[in-house]
Amino acid sequence: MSEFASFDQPVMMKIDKIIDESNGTKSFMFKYKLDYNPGQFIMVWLPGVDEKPFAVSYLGDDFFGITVLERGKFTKLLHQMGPGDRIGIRGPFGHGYSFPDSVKNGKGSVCVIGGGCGMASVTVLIEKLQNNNPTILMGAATSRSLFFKNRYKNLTLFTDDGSEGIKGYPTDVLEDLHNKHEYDIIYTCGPEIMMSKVFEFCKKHDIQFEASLERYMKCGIGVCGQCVCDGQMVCKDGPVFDLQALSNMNDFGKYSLLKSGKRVSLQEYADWRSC
Amino acid sequence: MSEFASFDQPVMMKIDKIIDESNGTKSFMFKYKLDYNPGQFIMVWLPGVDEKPFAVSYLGDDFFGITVLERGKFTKLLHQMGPGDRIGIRGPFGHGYSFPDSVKNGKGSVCVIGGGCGMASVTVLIEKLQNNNPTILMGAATSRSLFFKNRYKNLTLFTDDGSEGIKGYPTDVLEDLHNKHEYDIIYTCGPEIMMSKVFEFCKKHDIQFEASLERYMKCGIGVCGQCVCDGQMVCKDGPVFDLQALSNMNDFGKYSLLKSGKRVSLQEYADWRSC
Amino acid sequence: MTTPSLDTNLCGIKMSNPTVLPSGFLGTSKSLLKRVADSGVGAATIKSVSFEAREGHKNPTVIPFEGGMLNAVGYSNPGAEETAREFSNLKEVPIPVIASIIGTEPDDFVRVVEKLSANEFSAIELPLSCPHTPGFGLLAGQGTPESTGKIVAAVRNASKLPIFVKLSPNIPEIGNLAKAAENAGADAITAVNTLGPGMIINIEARKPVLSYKVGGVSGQALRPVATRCVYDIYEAVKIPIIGTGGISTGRHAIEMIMAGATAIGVGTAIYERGIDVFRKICQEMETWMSENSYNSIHEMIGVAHE
Amino acid sequence: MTTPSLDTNLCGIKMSNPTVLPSGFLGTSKSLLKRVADSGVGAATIKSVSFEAREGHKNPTVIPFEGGMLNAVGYSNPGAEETAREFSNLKEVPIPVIASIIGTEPDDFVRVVEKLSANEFSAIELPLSCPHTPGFGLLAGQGTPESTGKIVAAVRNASKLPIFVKLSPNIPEIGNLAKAAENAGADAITAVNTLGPGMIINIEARKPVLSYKVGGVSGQALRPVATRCVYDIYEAVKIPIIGTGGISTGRHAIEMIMAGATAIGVGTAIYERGIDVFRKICQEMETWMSENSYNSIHEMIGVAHE
Ligand SMILES: Cc1cc2nc3c(=O)[nH]c(=O)nc-3n(C[C@H](O)[C@H](O)[C@H](O)COP(=O)(O)OP(=O)(O)OC[C@H]3O[C@@H](n4cnc5c(N)ncnc54)[C@H](O)[C@@H]3O)c2cc1C
Ligand SMILES: Cc1cc2nc3c(=O)[nH]c(=O)nc-3n(C[C@H](O)[C@H](O)[C@H](O)COP(=O)(O)OP(=O)(O)OC[C@H]3O[C@@H](n4cnc5c(N)ncnc54)[C@H](O)[C@@H]3O)c2cc1C
Ligand SMILES: Cc1cc2nc3c(=O)[nH]c(=O)nc-3n(C[C@H](O)[C@H](O)[C@H](O)COP(=O)(O)O)c2cc1C
Ligand SMILES: Cc1cc2nc3c(=O)[nH]c(=O)nc-3n(C[C@H](O)[C@H](O)[C@H](O)COP(=O)(O)O)c2cc1C
Ligand code: FES
Ligand code: FES
Repeated sequence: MSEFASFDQPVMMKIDKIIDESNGTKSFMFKYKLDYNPGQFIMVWLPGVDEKPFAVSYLGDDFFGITVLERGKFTKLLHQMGPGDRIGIRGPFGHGYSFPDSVKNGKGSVCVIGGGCGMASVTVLIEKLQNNNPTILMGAATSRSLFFKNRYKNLTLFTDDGSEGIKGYPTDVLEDLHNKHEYDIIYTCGPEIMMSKVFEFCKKHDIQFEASLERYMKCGIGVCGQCVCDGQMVCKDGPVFDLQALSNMNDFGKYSLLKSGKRVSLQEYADWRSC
Repeated sequence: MSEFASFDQPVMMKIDKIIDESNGTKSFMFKYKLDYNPGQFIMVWLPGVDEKPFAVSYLGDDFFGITVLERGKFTKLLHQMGPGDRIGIRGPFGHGYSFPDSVKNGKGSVCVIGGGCGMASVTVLIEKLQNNNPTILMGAATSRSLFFKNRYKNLTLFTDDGSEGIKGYPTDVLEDLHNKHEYDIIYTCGPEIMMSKVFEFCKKHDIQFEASLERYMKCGIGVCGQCVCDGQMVCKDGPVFDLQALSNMNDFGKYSLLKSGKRVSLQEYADWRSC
Repeated sequence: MTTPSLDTNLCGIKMSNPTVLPSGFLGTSKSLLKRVADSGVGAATIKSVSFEAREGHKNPTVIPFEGGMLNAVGYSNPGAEETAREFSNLKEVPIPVIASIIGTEPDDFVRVVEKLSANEFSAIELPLSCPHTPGFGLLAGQGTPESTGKIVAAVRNASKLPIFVKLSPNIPEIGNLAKAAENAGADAITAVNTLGPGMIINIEARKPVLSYKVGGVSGQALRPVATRCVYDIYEAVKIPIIGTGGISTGRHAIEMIMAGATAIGVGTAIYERGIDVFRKICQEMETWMSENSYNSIHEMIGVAHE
Repeated sequence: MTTPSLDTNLCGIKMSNPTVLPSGFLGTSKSLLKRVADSGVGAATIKSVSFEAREGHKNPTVIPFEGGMLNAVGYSNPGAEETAREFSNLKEVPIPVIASIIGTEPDDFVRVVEKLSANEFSAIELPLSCPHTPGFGLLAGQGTPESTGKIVAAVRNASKLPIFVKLSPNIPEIGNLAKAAENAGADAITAVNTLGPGMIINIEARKPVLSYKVGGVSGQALRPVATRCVYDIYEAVKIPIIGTGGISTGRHAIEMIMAGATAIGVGTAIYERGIDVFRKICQEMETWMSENSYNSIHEMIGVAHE
């Protein structure tokens, strides 16, 4: 069952097991080998329904998993599936996080910030950075939507409403943490408004920075132009971009394309995506 | 100019030089590497004219040549070409002569018999068998159509009309030669009537035997069925067959297909081919 | 787990597996049909035969490219009388053999059918769909419902054998055409013939490679279009379909069956995988079927429509 | 030896090389047009735009296969007004930009043309040939000489820009259709749009992979058919042709030019060779041209007809 490692067309994979991560969030585990670099994404196909991009949140030599928050019709159907059911997976696609010399072999001071279900995209990264003993910050709107909170011990939780962990945003404490740890690099995935705050912070303090962007995707392979962010195709050139690249992307933190291709504010985009 | 070694589609190759082999026979030399085993064939394309199979008669690390008797419209046009002109070549195709253990490393007694322009098909073979010091017999209708007569020193010539060498057929002397040399294997390419005589001789004396058959070809790649000889595709399974295979081929020495696919006697086939 | 069965029943013709040798591949002689039978094919079609002998187009007539193959053989064949002679005593071939018959007018088809009436063919195939031979198929206007209906009706009158009508992938409303064939008495649809035509130019020669300049496209380039044609035809008619076009693996064969095919043609893949391709495809189908709990071909036909 | 020139003049539009980004690839925003220009393309076409915004079909909409790609994006676009806004100030893009305009009735096309009239497009392309979007192209009956003539005439009245008409490879008599476009006032023919449609079924899912089930075939599977279409059109009309379909190397580009194309579209090859494919193709063309003693594109156009 593990003869594949990456695929152009969807491969129907049996769900091996399902983990309840939190109320409304489930992880789906597959016994397949996947040649995956943290930050890349896969396209998940429910035949007859739709196809959407997801990050890989669990990765081993012969298994992997994704973590999905129930939000709309697609994720609802996914949440109704059980072990033994099959879903289509193609990928992995895009470029993941990079590991500059400054963080290699456990040297270098690292901070990872996950926001909302963007946390799913940073877990495999965190595990790869284990020897760096990174600062891990995780934020969510409320206690209910926090997941992976027990996966790492050195983890600081934030909720907007204070229902768990510290009340507020992970970005609130960055200044203090950086004074203490003198970060060489900060990695982040989460709402773009959060990521752009971290971006500004890194720019100001001359810290290396990598962020994983989210755009509505169609082809996933760099031909259709749907996922464009200022001349960059998020599916192919990204989804991870560094400080340098993001500095040239005026749309970052501001605009995204609806399914029709209409370029709108991130707020309007988020409203459309959430339904 | 030598980046190719075998090709599905015709590659236009510049004629490097032309050798006059005899009155009516020319060799065309090309400065290209060709991954060729003796007995295989290539398809030669004259754009806008036709495409025909030929054996390779000269072979080096970065050159090869074919030898062509002027017979009809196609070979006439080919004979009119000069150095620098380009012709299309695809291949090589088919299976060539094999080298059983009995003839490896220069041990083993070998006889090679070429008849008519079948001689073009055995030259690369003869060179590969150099260490075996093979008996070489060459036959032609008349002195004019003999070529390669000076290419090998240990060579016995025959003409039907006695205009050069011994008057008669190479097969006339086989019995005597075999008594003296006790051949392990006889290779031959020439008119099928000649080859079937050698075949009978080898069968009777239990000598290994390989012959290169000629059939009218279309695809050259084993799909169209035009070159069939009793369930075998000469272009793909052959053109070289051994004694065992030929024993199961009732059409060998008897029938061949015209361009329409009509199965006729070899005589009727030869009459059609020669015009 | 029991081995799944590949047994196929194609309008009464019993086959040990669904693979069919399509017309134009190796079907020039009885000896080659035996060879193909030894290679595991379920049924075989002879090279298309016209009443008179034809030499076809000049070489090059067949040329591979990255997406499959281009051909303009031009229906070379020895004519009906010679064909009757070559394929006498068909019992020697241990599989069903299909006669592919071509002509310009309905009468031409009937004359060939009559010449072959003493041979033991299992079915008659009418390729009304060649895209590159003047006087035949699309170039003779045979790709319309009217013309197809007329030819099928004429042959229906002249023979009791099952009639397969072979359609072109170039026809936009292929379902309507299949329906016309069914209404006129066809027993099965072969879908599809080659696509296009296409052209390959050698840029050093500044000339098309095929002597006829253009040729029909077969092989993997054709496969998605062929699959869609079978899918459309399956929704339009009740008679079985021989799905043909670009099949070279067991997965491709099953895909075509799920689109609606009862049997599947395998031609160009002979070049890619050798004459043993039939046995290989059958083995791949068996393996997949047992891994996925299918017991018979029948359970898979048309399931992509559910 | 002097470097050969790739300069191309396409009905008055000056291009530094003959490569064109076809509609539907990356043409969603001005920023991407700049990126493609940086990658060496000669001219670029925007994603087809209708008067009203369209979301297109559901995912999956694009799927690669061994012979190229299948797509049924379904003409998603933000509508004419948004498009006029996105592509304002086109001077920022250092190459000619072509507006691809779609509609159902002739009037629909005209309304879009009017909305875009203030933008600095270099030409208008009318794709009357999509095989998989209800209400447009072939599914709206636009692939006939009559319908093509009407739409071109209406747009001719509404704009002074050069008009390119994009044809389908599915049309048997493609020369006649090109002729009808020329007679109605078209300035160039884009040949071709995607083929088929085709279908790919996932056999474990027992379902077509594309949500729309069928999609147009592009890439190498399409190339020989596209080349033949360009060859046929070249014999039928005097206006230049943008040859499109499966081109991914300099050799392919030259083949298409020898068939009769003045410029060449490169779409699916972006997937195979990356966005730099335009620069790569141009380099390969230059190398081949100097080795074979051609100095300009012009010397090669249509020479396969000699
Ligand atoms: C590469 C990639 C992979 C993805 N993979 C997955 C996946 O595997 N599974 C999945 O379900 N989704 C995935 N997504 C979707 C993506 O994570 C979500 O769309 C996005 O994070 C919003 O999620 P949400 O609605 O839960 O966030 P929200 O609930 O809107 O916000 C989450 C948290 O972000 C922080 N935040 C929000 N606003 C601000 C602000 N103004 N300033 C500072 N901090 C703020 C807060 O801590 C907040 O609690 C992926 C996205 C990307 C880019
Ligand atoms: C693999 C292959 C490659 C080929 N390559 C070439 C090629 O490179 N160039 C080319 O021009 N052609 C080629 N041919 C064509 C082929 O050699 C000729 O079609 C065939 O040999 C007849 O040639 P001919 O007309 O010159 O022979 P003929 O002149 O008919 O006969 C030649 C000689 O064969 C012997 N012979 C003839 N009849 C008998 C008999 N009854 N008994 C005993 N001996 C007899 C005699 O010595 C006679 O002189 C090839 C054929 C094959 C199979
Ligand atoms: C070399 C060649 C010859 C063919 N000759 C015929 C023919 O005589 N009659 C016919 O009906 N189809 C003919 N065809 C079409 C095939 O039967 C078949 O429909 C087509 O090749 C698609 O199948 P494939 O992709 O498996 O090859 C020919 C195809 C090729 C490549
Ligand atoms: C994903 C995708 C989207 C396309 N969208 C359009 C479109 O909106 N308008 C159009 O005229 N053609 C569209 N096409 C067709 C292309 O413009 C082009 O004609 C075709 O792909 C053949 O070229 P290629 O083989 O180089 O890709 C699309 C093709 C693809 C693959
Ligand atoms: S989703 Fe198509 S280019 Fe990124
Ligand atoms: S020439 Fe076609 S099979 Fe041999």
